Amino acid sequence: MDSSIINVVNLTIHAFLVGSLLLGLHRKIIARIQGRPGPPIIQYLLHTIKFYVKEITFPITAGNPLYIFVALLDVSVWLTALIIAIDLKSSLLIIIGIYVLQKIVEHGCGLSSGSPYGKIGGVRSVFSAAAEVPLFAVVAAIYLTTHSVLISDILNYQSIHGSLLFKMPICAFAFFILLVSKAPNSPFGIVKGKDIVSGYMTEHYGLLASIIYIAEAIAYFALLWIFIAVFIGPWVVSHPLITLAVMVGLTVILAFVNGLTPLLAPHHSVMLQMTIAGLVLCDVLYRLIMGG
Amino acid sequence: MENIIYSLYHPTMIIGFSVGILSLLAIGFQKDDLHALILADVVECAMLVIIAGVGTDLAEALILPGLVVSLAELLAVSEVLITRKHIQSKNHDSKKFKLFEEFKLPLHTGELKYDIEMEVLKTSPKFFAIILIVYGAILSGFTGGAVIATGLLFYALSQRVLGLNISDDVKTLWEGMAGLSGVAWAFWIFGFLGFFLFPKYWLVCLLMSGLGLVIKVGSKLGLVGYIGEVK
Amino acid sequence: MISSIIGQLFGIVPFGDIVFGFSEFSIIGFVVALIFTIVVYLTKPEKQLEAQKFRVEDKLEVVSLEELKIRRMMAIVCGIATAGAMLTYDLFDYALFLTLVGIANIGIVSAVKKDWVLNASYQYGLIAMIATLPLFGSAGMILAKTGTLSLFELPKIPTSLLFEKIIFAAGMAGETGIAPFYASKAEMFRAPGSPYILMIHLSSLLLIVRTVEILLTI
Amino acid sequence: MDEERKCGLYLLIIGLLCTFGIVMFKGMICYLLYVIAVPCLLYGIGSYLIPKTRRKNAGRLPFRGF
Repeated sequence: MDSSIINVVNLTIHAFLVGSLLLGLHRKIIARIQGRPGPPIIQYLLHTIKFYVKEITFPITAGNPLYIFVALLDVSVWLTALIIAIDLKSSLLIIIGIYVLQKIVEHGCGLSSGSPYGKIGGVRSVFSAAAEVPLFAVVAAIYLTTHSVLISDILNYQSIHGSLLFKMPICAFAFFILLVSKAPNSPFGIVKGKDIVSGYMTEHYGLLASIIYIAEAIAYFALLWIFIAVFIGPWVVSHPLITLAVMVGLTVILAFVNGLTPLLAPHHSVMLQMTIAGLVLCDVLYRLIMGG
Repeated sequence: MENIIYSLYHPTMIIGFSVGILSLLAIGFQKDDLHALILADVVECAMLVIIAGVGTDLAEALILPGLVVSLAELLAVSEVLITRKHIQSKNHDSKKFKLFEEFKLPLHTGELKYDIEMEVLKTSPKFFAIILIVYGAILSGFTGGAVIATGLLFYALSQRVLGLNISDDVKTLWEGMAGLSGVAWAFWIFGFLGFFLFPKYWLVCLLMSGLGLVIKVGSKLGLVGYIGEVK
Repeated sequence: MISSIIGQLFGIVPFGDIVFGFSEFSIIGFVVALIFTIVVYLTKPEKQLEAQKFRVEDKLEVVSLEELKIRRMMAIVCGIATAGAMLTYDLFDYALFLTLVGIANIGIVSAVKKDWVLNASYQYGLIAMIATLPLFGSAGMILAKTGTLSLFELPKIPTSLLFEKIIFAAGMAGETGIAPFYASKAEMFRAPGSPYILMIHLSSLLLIVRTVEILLTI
Repeated sequence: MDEERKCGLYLLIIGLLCTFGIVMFKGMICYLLYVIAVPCLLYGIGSYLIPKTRRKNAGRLPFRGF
């Protein structure tokens, strides 16, 4: 057995616990903004454990085994992200591929159940994918600046030249928009908007919902880590406690953003994200013409 | 030799892209589904032009897959179009229009839709047919034969649209000409051989083969118009 | 140069002209496409509940067997083409795979007997046909400029390919139907039969990522 | 055995095989097997922890008129 696998197991459990607690904190802060006491911070973790022992049945309209497979894929996808980003510090491009697979999961969850609400959620996820994927033009800008998209190289570059946050603020902003889109209750969260019950998760309940919750906790941790590593710098990710502190800070910011903004209509959300992606593209072209 | 290829590269690019952009403009103006499909195919042809601009053996190897892929795409899209039209026609039970329907006479359709009693409908086919046949005879050769056949076809088809039968005299004449076409074929072959065997008499041979070909092609192609008459 | 983008390069499999390469990136893409193809093959299509106008009940829609079979075959073709596009290291080959995926996408929805779905797939087909011009055109121009189409050789040639890259990206956008051309494809996703529809979405998204990789490499 | 547990059994077998593979092999393949094993085990174990369904019409979506 490879000893590195033990690291990965550690990392998975760490990511799951920290991600769950941060999501609980996120919910608590939003409740306080709205003037309610809100649930305790461990609520997300409790939810996950509670749903893990709840019954499920397969809807007779569902298309099996896709119905189960997408839920399991969600976990696989974000575990891959953890390994690629944090353990191997490999290519940022693979992270895009993984984010894209997350969209596939949303789409597949929504459509495989046969429920009308899930279907609308799935179709909306296709919409938002059309707008969120162009946001990854960020990677091109990073490549033009650092001449590599490997996370380890980007960390090296930052330890020499200082953090990228001040060198490419537009790109950092675009990546931050991605974080906002992924966080719960976000203005761009058209996929899980309350107007369509729970969006793509409407028919995934009980055990399957618990598995998706686990994946989302890991996803939240992984995305925050990537943002911190790529834009803030190696001195933050070198020590777990500093990383945790910065993550809590980011969660507070995200919670304020999400708590104070209303849910956008689908086309408004897509238009806004496209506009930001256009800004990033302008930035990339500017860097290209000015010779990086 | 290479210089030619180099000098042709830029014009080829310009032509390819301008054809593409012009057909995109055309698609912008043309809202009909079928026309848009055909114009999109023109864009694909422009794609082949651009690849051909490379001008090496590799370009030739690239054109073939490009062509196959574009044809497959054309087939797929046209199949979708056909299925859609089929579904639409099932849904709406839309009225179908036949060729020249508005000119049909009451004796053909049984109902008097438009009050048409036009002299020109009866006389102009004959006039056009005669002009085409005479012009074809003057042209001679394969082209002339095709022109003659067009005249005959036009006459036969317009007679049928008017709901009239072709008169027996014309039919007999026609059959006679068709019988003659075998002889005309022999004329053409002999004229062609004569070119090589007796180069001195080239003018005679040319006239012979031209005449043979015009009669053969004209009568044979003109027979297409005669198909509907055979009982 | 290459390994700074796609991670470690494990090996190359040359089939004459067609070169397949295995890197961290392409292996993940290949495995994902293959697993999805298998799952799509195993999955029966879901039955959709459709809300109806002026009625209280929902209508249950069932996909018929003959419609299912041809769509499943096209979905598998689409999956195999996507897997191939992940591995290939030849620009023209990649463009061919892209177009093949486009054709398979049209094929997946063409068996649906619904007016609006067919209309959407027709519009998408037109865009895909038009997009072949920039796609193959830019491949041809790159060949004319550098004399090679191999993705291993192209980064070594110090020529600016900015214009060709932009055209290639435009062709890819049309062929996969992302943001600016999105309106043509959106209605296709409402067709019943989730596993096959999922394949359309998966193939285009994976191809976008792969195109980004190629454009950064060359 | 109902369908949920049958799926759970298959996934449990896959998960255990992958775990076995992780112990046996070294290198990249371990990561791949790990990524496959974790969700399979999650569902496989979970499907034996959940209670049997007590619904009357199992699998019917709770929708209007269906």
